[in-house]
Amino acid sequence: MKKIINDPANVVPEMVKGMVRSYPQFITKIEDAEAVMRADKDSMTGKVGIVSGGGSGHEPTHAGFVGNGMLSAAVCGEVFTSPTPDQIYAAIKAVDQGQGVFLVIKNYSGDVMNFDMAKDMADMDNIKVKSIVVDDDIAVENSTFTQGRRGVAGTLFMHKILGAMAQNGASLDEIDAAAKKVLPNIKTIAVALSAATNPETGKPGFVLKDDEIEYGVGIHSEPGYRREKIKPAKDLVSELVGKLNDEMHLDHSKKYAVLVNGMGATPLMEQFIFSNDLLDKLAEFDVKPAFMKVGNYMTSLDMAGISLTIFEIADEKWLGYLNQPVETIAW
Amino acid sequence: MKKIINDPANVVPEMVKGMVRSYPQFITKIEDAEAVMRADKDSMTGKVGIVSGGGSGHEPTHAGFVGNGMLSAAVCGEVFTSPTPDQIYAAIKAVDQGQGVFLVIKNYSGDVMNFDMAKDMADMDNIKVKSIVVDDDIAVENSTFTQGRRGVAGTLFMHKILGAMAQNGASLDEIDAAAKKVLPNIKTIAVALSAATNPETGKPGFVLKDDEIEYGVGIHSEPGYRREKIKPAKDLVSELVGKLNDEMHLDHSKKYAVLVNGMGATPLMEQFIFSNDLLDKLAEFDVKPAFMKVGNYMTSLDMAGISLTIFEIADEKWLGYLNQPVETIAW
Amino acid sequence: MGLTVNNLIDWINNFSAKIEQNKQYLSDLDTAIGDGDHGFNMSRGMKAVSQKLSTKPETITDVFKQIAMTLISTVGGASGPLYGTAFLEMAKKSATSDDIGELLEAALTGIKKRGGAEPRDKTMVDVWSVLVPEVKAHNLTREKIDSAVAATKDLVAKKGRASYLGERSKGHIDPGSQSSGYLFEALLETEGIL
Amino acid sequence: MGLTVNNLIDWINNFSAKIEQNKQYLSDLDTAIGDGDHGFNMSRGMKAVSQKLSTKPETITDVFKQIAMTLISTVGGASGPLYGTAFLEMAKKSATSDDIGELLEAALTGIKKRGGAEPRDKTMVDVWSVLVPEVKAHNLTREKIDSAVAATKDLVAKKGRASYLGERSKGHIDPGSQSSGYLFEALLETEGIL
Ligand SMILES: Nc1ncnc2c1ncn2[C@@H]1O[C@H](COP(=O)(O)OP(=O)(O)O)[C@@H](O)[C@H]1O
Ligand SMILES: Nc1ncnc2c1ncn2[C@@H]1O[C@H](COP(=O)(O)OP(=O)(O)O)[C@@H](O)[C@H]1O
Ligand SMILES: [Mg+2]
Ligand SMILES: [Mg+2]
Ligand SMILES: [Mg+2]
Ligand SMILES: [Mg+2]
Repeated sequence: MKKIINDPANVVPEMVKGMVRSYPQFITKIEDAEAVMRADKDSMTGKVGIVSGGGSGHEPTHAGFVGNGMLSAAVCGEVFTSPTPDQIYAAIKAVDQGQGVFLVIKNYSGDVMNFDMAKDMADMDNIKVKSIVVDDDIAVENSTFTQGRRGVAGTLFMHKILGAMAQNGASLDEIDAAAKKVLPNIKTIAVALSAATNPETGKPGFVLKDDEIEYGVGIHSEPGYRREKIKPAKDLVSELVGKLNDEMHLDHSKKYAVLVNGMGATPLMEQFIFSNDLLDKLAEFDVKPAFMKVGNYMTSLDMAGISLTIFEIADEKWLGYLNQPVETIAW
Repeated sequence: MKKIINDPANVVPEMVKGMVRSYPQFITKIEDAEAVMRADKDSMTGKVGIVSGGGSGHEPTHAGFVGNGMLSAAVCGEVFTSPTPDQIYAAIKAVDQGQGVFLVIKNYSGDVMNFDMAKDMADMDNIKVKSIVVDDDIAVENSTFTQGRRGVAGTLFMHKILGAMAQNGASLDEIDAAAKKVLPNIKTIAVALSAATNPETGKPGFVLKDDEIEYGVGIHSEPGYRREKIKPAKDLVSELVGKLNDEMHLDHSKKYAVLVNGMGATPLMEQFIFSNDLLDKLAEFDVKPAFMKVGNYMTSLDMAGISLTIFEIADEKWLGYLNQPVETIAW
Repeated sequence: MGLTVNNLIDWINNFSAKIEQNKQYLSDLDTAIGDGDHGFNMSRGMKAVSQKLSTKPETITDVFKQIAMTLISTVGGASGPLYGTAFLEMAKKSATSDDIGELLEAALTGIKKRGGAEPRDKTMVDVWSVLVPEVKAHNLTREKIDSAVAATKDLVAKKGRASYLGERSKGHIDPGSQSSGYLFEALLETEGIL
Repeated sequence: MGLTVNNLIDWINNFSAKIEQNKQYLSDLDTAIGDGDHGFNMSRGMKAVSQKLSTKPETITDVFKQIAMTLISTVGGASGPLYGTAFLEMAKKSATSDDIGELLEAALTGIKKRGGAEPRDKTMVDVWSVLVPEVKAHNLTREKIDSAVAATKDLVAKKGRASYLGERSKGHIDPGSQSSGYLFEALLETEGIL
């Protein structure tokens, strides 16, 4: 493992310090917590707070999306480990303006439980808290008897829409209702060329041969649904769009937002080649995205690969929220 | 070599198509050339054009910085190979508004010669063209008898400043004078953990052992000045800042802009840990950057490593230009 | 016989030592069907707990509370809130009872409520739900602990990170069940509680 | 004896064949002291040239112009403008001369002007500046070509990408000199020009 770090045990606090010191115009550290909030506190006055977070290693998510028009605060757990309730609670408390706080949680046992406990703590303090659990990763079978699906890159769209609404003065209940409406419209699926190496364990999550890829991996190097020989970009696009279409039935009369997300070590060149093939494939369905982003947004340390998110814009207002300007490090 | 591509011979045209199709609000393809220009042509009316370019593989540079307030056009050569004069000329011609065009060239034999030939072609067409050759990489000895220093990540600051000036209506001569004044104030130095693999050759430019790093590498995997065992981030910062300080003599009474640039495969987490140590090190010189950016701006495909650029803001107006809003894919 | 501040602290320090000793093994189990951090998570938490308990609290309730708060605020992940909740429930129950069986039963109820897992979901609930009745019946043995942990091997995970693997989670011991096994082993080895 | 459209095209097609055959070798030379693309760059360009020349131009000048424009617009990098300029200068000169020595001399002047390199800078200029006088003196031989190319090995590069290596550029043949060697070899092998 070759990494530009000091002590593996300190990567998160050092990274958080590096972020707030490099971008003091956008974010500031929350005292006694590995968490950041907007530097421009006035932008939050009288508004509902939007708080997100989870394990670290997905940069620029989450701290890179804190700023005017998007998140109010982000909590940074240990690498690939959900943050503890006291940290989440500190973020809730720091941004609450009396209008309540909305939590965006990704569907992992740890995140769900830790955010729930933080909510209990906020309740005791009479801070109104509501939340949504994002579960956009269609690689996993859906079932009410199991943990269900993971929350991955599609969370970016949830952050953007709720952040814009909060900025525009929406109430906690309005945000809660919108989140519930947005959720089933976001679907994501990924393909990996290599796994991430966690600085603490020093080992990759799985090992692929020099000519192997794996479909359906998660953002913590959870294994996927199929391993096979590397294929041309076109064929990867076919596989991923096929899976998404099975779920959401692409329809030319509907509007879609698309996120082509690099997992960390995959060059933009490859992401744009993938995007070119993707737009060809979508054209076969007579679909042209109304909104599109390509780049490293929800990474998995040094994993190589791409995830593809398609978000059906079921409400015309959402497109406006996606396009609303923000002041963040990374949007 | 495992890459998300189709045919190695087509990576550049497919990438360019992917970029303009993904971000039609910012850029559009120049006909019959692997080059892009601003989608919002009105934003260029009556303004000097700023054209940059070079080999591909450095994304988001150059096309990611085309847009209102920054570049007018960017020419995309084959991977790590400078573009041909006809392509550069096509870009010059596409953006000229009668006010002349300014070329930003990075100091490589190929770039200098191809851009020169394009300039000759424009001359014949009575388009006024001036240019600057950026040579910010201090890893290479400076000498008037040799090719001199390479142009690397610091070029980003040149793009931004000239782009802002052009947008504000500066003349070709004013831009030329500013470019000459900016140039000696930009210095860059890099450290690599691994080299890039060119899709066409399928081989990495050099091979480092599992515990080795190399200081002073270029953005096409040109070898650097010293190879040694991996060190903590703090020590890498010391080496790079030491080299830069030898060149530019950091001075607390001066203002600086800083770019911590990921080479492609290095996670943001590591870049921010590096930034944290960097800010500590600069504090030893009583220096606090007046402007800072951290992220993948001038990459080298899948190379792992970081380059550090320090830019002395010798003219107060430059800080304003750096902060002036732009509409691009990647600034 | 009975729970005291002293033997409670002994139990927990013994648990902490077992975690430290098996940190890598727990993470290896987690690499197979999770994200490879369970050993590191538990080690970070239990080191902090032992550190905290070096200043001895006054009452059994205070000890449980101290453990709970420390685990909740240092472990993170899935195991943090689960172990944290377990000790928090024991703290609450200890106000009215000092029977270890009753305390552990309250802990199990808390774990099930917090995580929503039931027996045979291949989580720590499997080990707890088999062993708590044994404690209550004064029948806890090393064999029973080992077999409760081993029994998680053939299950298909329904909760936690391993559930994403579906059928492929079979054939691996659940890491949280293994660490829970160490908790019961440590209890068995501590004089005077059972 | 003398340059004709036919033997000029033969020469260039022979050069093209040599480039194709040694594409990997040229790129390997470039990997050692450059960026590993010289063989690919030249191959891309010369393939396009041969393709273009399959429709035979009318005059020698037209052939040279065709080659120049094709190389300039397909090769890129450093070698594109240099070879392009060489053939462009030969095109210009061919209006007033059909002496191959004079044409090559004009090409060399163009290369030096375009790239600013002088002999002993470890560039293609080294091979051209040794071999052009030999052509003029009707003394070009295979041995002289080989030794001109080999002589670049011990030089320290002052121009081009290899110059960034300083002293470490020693011990490697300059790739552009090697490809230029093939151009002169092809000339030597073509009946009727020299
Ligand atoms: N919902 C749940 N209910 C009970 N136990 C659970 C649940 N989810 C996970 N676990 C337990 O937690 C263990 C994993 O803990 P750990 O690796 O520390 O957290 P994470 O899965 O967040 O990385 C699993 O082995 C399992 O025993
Ligand atoms: N300034 C120059 N003058 C003459 N020849 C040069 C100059 N710069 C480079 N060359 C030649 O070009 C060759 C490299 O060409 P190539 O690899 O195709 O381009 P690049 O260096 O841009 O990758 C060198 O081996 C050298 O012979
Ligand atoms: Mg974890
Ligand atoms: Mg090249
Ligand atoms: Mg785990
Ligand atoms: Mg080359």
